[in-house]
Amino acid sequence: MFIVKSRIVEKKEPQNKIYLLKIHSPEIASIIQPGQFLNIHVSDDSYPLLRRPFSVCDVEGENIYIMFNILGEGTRILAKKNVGNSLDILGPLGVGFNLDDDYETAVIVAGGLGAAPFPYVTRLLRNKKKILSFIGGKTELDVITYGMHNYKTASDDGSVEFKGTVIDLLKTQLQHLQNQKIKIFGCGPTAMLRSLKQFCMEKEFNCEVSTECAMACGFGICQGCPIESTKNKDKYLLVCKNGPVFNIKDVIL
Amino acid sequence: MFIVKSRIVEKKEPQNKIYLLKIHSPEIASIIQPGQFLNIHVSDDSYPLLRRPFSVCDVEGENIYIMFNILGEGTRILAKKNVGNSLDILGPLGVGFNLDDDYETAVIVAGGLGAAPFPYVTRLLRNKKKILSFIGGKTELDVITYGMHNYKTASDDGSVEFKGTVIDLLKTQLQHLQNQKIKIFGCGPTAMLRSLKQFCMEKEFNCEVSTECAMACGFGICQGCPIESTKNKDKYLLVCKNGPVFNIKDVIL
Amino acid sequence: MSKVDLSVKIGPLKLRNPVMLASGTVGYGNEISEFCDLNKLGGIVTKSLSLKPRKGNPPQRIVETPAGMLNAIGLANVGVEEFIKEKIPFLKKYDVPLICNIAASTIEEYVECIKILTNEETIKAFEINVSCPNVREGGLQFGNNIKAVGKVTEKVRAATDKPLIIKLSPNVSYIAEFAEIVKKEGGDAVSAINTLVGTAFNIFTKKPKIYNVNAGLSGPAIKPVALAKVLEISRNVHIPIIGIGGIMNWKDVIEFMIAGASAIQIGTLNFIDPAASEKIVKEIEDYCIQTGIDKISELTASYLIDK
Amino acid sequence: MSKVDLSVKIGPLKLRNPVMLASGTVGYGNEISEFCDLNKLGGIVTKSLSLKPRKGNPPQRIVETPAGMLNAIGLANVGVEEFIKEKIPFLKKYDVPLICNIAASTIEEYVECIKILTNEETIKAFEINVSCPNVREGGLQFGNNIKAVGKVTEKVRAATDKPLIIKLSPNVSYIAEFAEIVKKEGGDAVSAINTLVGTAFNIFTKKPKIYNVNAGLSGPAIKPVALAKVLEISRNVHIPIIGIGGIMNWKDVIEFMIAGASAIQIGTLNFIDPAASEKIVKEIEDYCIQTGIDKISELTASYLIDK
Ligand SMILES: Cc1cc2nc3c(=O)[nH]c(=O)nc-3n(C[C@H](O)[C@H](O)[C@H](O)COP(=O)(O)OP(=O)(O)OC[C@H]3O[C@@H](n4cnc5c(N)ncnc54)[C@H](O)[C@@H]3O)c2cc1C
Ligand SMILES: Cc1cc2nc3c(=O)[nH]c(=O)nc-3n(C[C@H](O)[C@H](O)[C@H](O)COP(=O)(O)OP(=O)(O)OC[C@H]3O[C@@H](n4cnc5c(N)ncnc54)[C@H](O)[C@@H]3O)c2cc1C
Ligand SMILES: Cc1cc2nc3c(=O)[nH]c(=O)nc-3n(C[C@H](O)[C@H](O)[C@H](O)COP(=O)(O)O)c2cc1C
Ligand SMILES: Cc1cc2nc3c(=O)[nH]c(=O)nc-3n(C[C@H](O)[C@H](O)[C@H](O)COP(=O)(O)O)c2cc1C
Ligand code: FES
Ligand code: FES
Repeated sequence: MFIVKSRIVEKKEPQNKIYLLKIHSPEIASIIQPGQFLNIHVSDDSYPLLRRPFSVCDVEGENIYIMFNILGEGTRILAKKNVGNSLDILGPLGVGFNLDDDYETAVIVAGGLGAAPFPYVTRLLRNKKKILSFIGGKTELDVITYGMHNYKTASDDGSVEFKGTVIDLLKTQLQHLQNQKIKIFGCGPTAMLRSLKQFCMEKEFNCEVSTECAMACGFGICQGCPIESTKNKDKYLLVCKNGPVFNIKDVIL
Repeated sequence: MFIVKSRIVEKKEPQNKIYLLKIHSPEIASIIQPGQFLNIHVSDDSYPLLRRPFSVCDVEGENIYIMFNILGEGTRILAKKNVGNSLDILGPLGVGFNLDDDYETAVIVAGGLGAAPFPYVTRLLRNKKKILSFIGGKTELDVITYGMHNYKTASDDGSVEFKGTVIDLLKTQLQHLQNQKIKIFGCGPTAMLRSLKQFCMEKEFNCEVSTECAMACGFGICQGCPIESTKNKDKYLLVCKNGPVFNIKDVIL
Repeated sequence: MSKVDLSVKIGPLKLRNPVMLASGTVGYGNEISEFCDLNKLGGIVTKSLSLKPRKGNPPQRIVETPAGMLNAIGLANVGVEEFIKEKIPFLKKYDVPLICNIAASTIEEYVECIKILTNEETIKAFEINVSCPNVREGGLQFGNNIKAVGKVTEKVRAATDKPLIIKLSPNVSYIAEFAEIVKKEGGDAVSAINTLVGTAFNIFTKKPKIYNVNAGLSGPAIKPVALAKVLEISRNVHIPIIGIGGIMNWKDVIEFMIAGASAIQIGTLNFIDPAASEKIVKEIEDYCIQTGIDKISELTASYLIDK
Repeated sequence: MSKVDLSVKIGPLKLRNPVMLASGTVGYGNEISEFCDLNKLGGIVTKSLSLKPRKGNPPQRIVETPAGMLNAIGLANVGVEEFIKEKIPFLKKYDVPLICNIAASTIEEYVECIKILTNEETIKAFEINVSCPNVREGGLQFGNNIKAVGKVTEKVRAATDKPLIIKLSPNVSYIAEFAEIVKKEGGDAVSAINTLVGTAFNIFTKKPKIYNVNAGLSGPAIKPVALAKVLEISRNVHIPIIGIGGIMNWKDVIEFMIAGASAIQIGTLNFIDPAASEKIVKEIEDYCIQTGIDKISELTASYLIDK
């Protein structure tokens, strides 16, 4: 874990209202794992007060990427940053995806901004495993394909290939999935993760998901980010420290 | 009084650590009087919360100028603004200098950033009256001559013409001043205004000064900016509304 | 015609909408009328008036704090006589409910003020400031003392038939107890909250930044506290509440109403954007349209709390 | 060697400097030790411990507010037994005074916790949390009830010889009365303040943003209130005060000391900059050098107030 001032070296809008910042941060780039996150102080002054958590989106040499859309004041300020500005970053944080299990095909399931961690996952797996990606969103605009590989898309309004949720789309491929040794990697809104869980439990698929929770510190000192564990009812897990990536069996969503 | 979003059209540092912003604000430029001020919301968000008051430094066509140095968070943010940025300005506020009395020579007395209102005063008087300016500061760096005419300078450390306070300098010119019909216009730190007052009362000079006070609103609704009146002991005057320019006789400094 | 009914009732007082301007943050309405159309507002509350004019505290009276400000004005005001002579004529020109806020050092002074003012037709209600933390002889002991607040309410109630609002201090252990006694003694509503007691020091001179030492904290910093106080009253006492504290935009207005407020007052925001209140009236109407609310008064205490 | 004597005394407890880390904002020291050298600090206060482990409240536990944050963790903690077994061994490695913060629902539980912990050599003092607003059965009634605070102090005092600090609630009318009873019952010092009670609502769902509804407000927003509480105690009661509330930098530390604090605790800032406290120790030393202060303890209650 470091606290570093890192310079933005590139800024892109890969699609409408989605921002991508490339940040020169050698210390973090050299050790961060896919699914881990950064806690970023978005302004130069003390407003807003708390850091904002963002998944590492990708890593390229000494640079890390984050991807976000504008939700509130913090992301609004972040979206105004330009190449040359510095960001105060705390990271890498949390536990990321375990990419090294015994499986043949990585099945990536992303809903909306849940796509954020997968360009990095894709980069690391591309030459090692087969990849099948399923990407969903409310409309075409919310389907984020940046950095994804071999993907199918779904939207609630049917403006892309498939009309329905990304989990509905996934289900249409069930037969295909059951034919190989797969591991599912999911990230997206809680409702999506819930139905992903149901699907995985039924079909007994191995699945890891990246979860979210309001956070104050991001590294385990505030107890602000509990998530209910399936194994131990007496104690919450912490999203920031025990997660944000969990085996979908281990948490109640 | 207006609340306007006005664009910065020029930014200068006429001398070390002194900032000058030229702001396109036709509504305000057309009516603002010398010695009046603006209350500026320096940031795009709600931090800092309150507006910051600045004297109008000069007016040129549809543009107004402000001059400032970095004191705290508000002026730090302001100093980072660039050409093209907009400022949220409330003004014109308060009562300015009365330049139209019966006098031959305008004697301007400025201490440090107290120089701010005088480029405008100088511009308006230049073709109408004789001007004698006295400018003081702690060191050479604090003696601000921008936009001034026919001036003598003083600094505490003797790094300019005269070593001593600007009031000491003024006193050396006493004989000269007493030979003509003068009106004194002063602005600067309270200590300077106090000794200016003593000087003016003794010599019976007509004098107007621009005063300062911590302000919340700047236009008379918060009662945050009292200044003791010599005429009515039962009631404070308000710096923002009855001032900031007062006849030096009328206020206790 | 507007599709949404924005009108609200605070006991017997009917307002065209829930947005009022708070005492001490609009003087007597004159200056702010240059920025916003008073006729569009729900009401306007005067600076606290006392029987005699008050000079107020010496400077410094104001200091900014993180997301807030401290003030210790010391109740500078023109006094009830001059208010009637000099200020009412201006306010008469407007069709906006005028609420007179009264501050005093003794119960007798409260009653006397009310007696002088109660026949002024322009005045539509009284708000009793029992909670100003900046007056040494008065304010504090009233605001923090439940018996005193009961007594003031009782006596003032006897002196006027106009709607009576008691403005409560947040600097107490259980604000609902104060609302309860106000209700019992015949008050029509409570305003919550006045400022929190705070202070600040200059670390080089070691002197307090504010002449009065203690001052009142207002602004967005205090909004969560104000909301909790409104909720506490709302859950425990059946009395109309006027929510005050840190309102900066229309969302904050809605939040206060959900927490239990029948109407709200805008304070510190007037200093920063004196045109804001008029805009906010429009924006809360938009919210109602957007969320299908016909009568904004339905929002009051509409919180959904599981337990 | 340092030219300035930064050491301070809080009753019998001697600290190498006045900068401590506040309860609930550093867990049990482990994670934060990666960012700052604990051995450079004046002290570290544990998360509130209870007799049995506590699961704490369901999410959402945290929400940001203007210049502050609300939390309702619900005193999630490992309990005293596990603390001794799992956490003390880590903390033993450091040469920093360890202060154990205790929260309980009954006076008996406080006493039992203390009895279990008091023989642990690593523990240098106890801080009794009587003021946590997030536990329904406990906290509130203690913190706002002067007799209960007196009773807790008396009983806990009897159970330990170690320095005893009572952490006071700010949600009361007169905090000095609470400091007074603490002193009377043998407490060595008071900590002021814990969080202010606040809340927040989602205006679209109408639900409270925080599961527990009420939550504790911390951060720079509350600094002026905390300073006023410290000053109130300092002017009225002769007892060492640990100042807490919204400290964001070295200037705030000095301001609290001027207002009456013998030492301070850093809370919310740890979440934003977990390395800050170590830097602050250096910066307050610079301030002392710059202003010619030999012993930082001279700053305590050095306010210059005219009246
Ligand atoms: C581990 C982790 C990884 C994340 N990775 C990404 C990422 O890669 N890209 C991205 O765009 N976002 C990501 N997020 C979410 C991101 O942190 C929030 O969008 C951001 O904090 C919002 O800040 P704001 O100031 O713009 O909005 P705020 O003003 O704080 O909030 C705006 C709205 O968003 C809601 N909100 C705030 N924080 C969260 C949250 N953590 N989860 C859900 N809703 C929230 C608020 O309730 C509010 O309604 C991640 C969150 C976590 C916990
Ligand atoms: C009518 C009027 C006209 C002014 N004109 C100018 C001008 O033309 N140019 C200029 O540079 N400044 C001017 N000032 C002062 C200017 O408003 C302050 O410097 C500014 O508000 C500081 O803001 P800040 O956020 O940078 O500092 P803050 O963080 O607010 O304060 C930094 C330090 O400055 C002190 N300070 C803050 N406000 C004032 C004040 N009003 N008077 C004295 N000390 C203060 C604070 O106590 C603190 O020590 C004027 C003030 C008034 C009242
Ligand atoms: C400068 C100032 C002066 C005030 N004067 C009074 C007053 O005279 N009487 C009163 O009842 N409240 C007074 N208040 C309190 C406000 O009416 C309001 O209760 C408080 O500021 C909280 O609201 P806000 O956060 O929106 O400002 C004053 C507040 C400020 C900031
Ligand atoms: C997330 C969080 C958890 C806290 N938990 C505790 C606690 O367990 N016990 C306690 O006495 N105080 C607790 N506090 C209060 C702090 O110790 C401190 O008194 C308060 O936050 C004010 O200081 P600050 O503004 O610097 O944060 C907690 C504060 C926060 C923000
Ligand atoms: S965010 Fe602080 S413990 Fe997880
Ligand atoms: S600054 Fe508000 S009345 Fe002068």
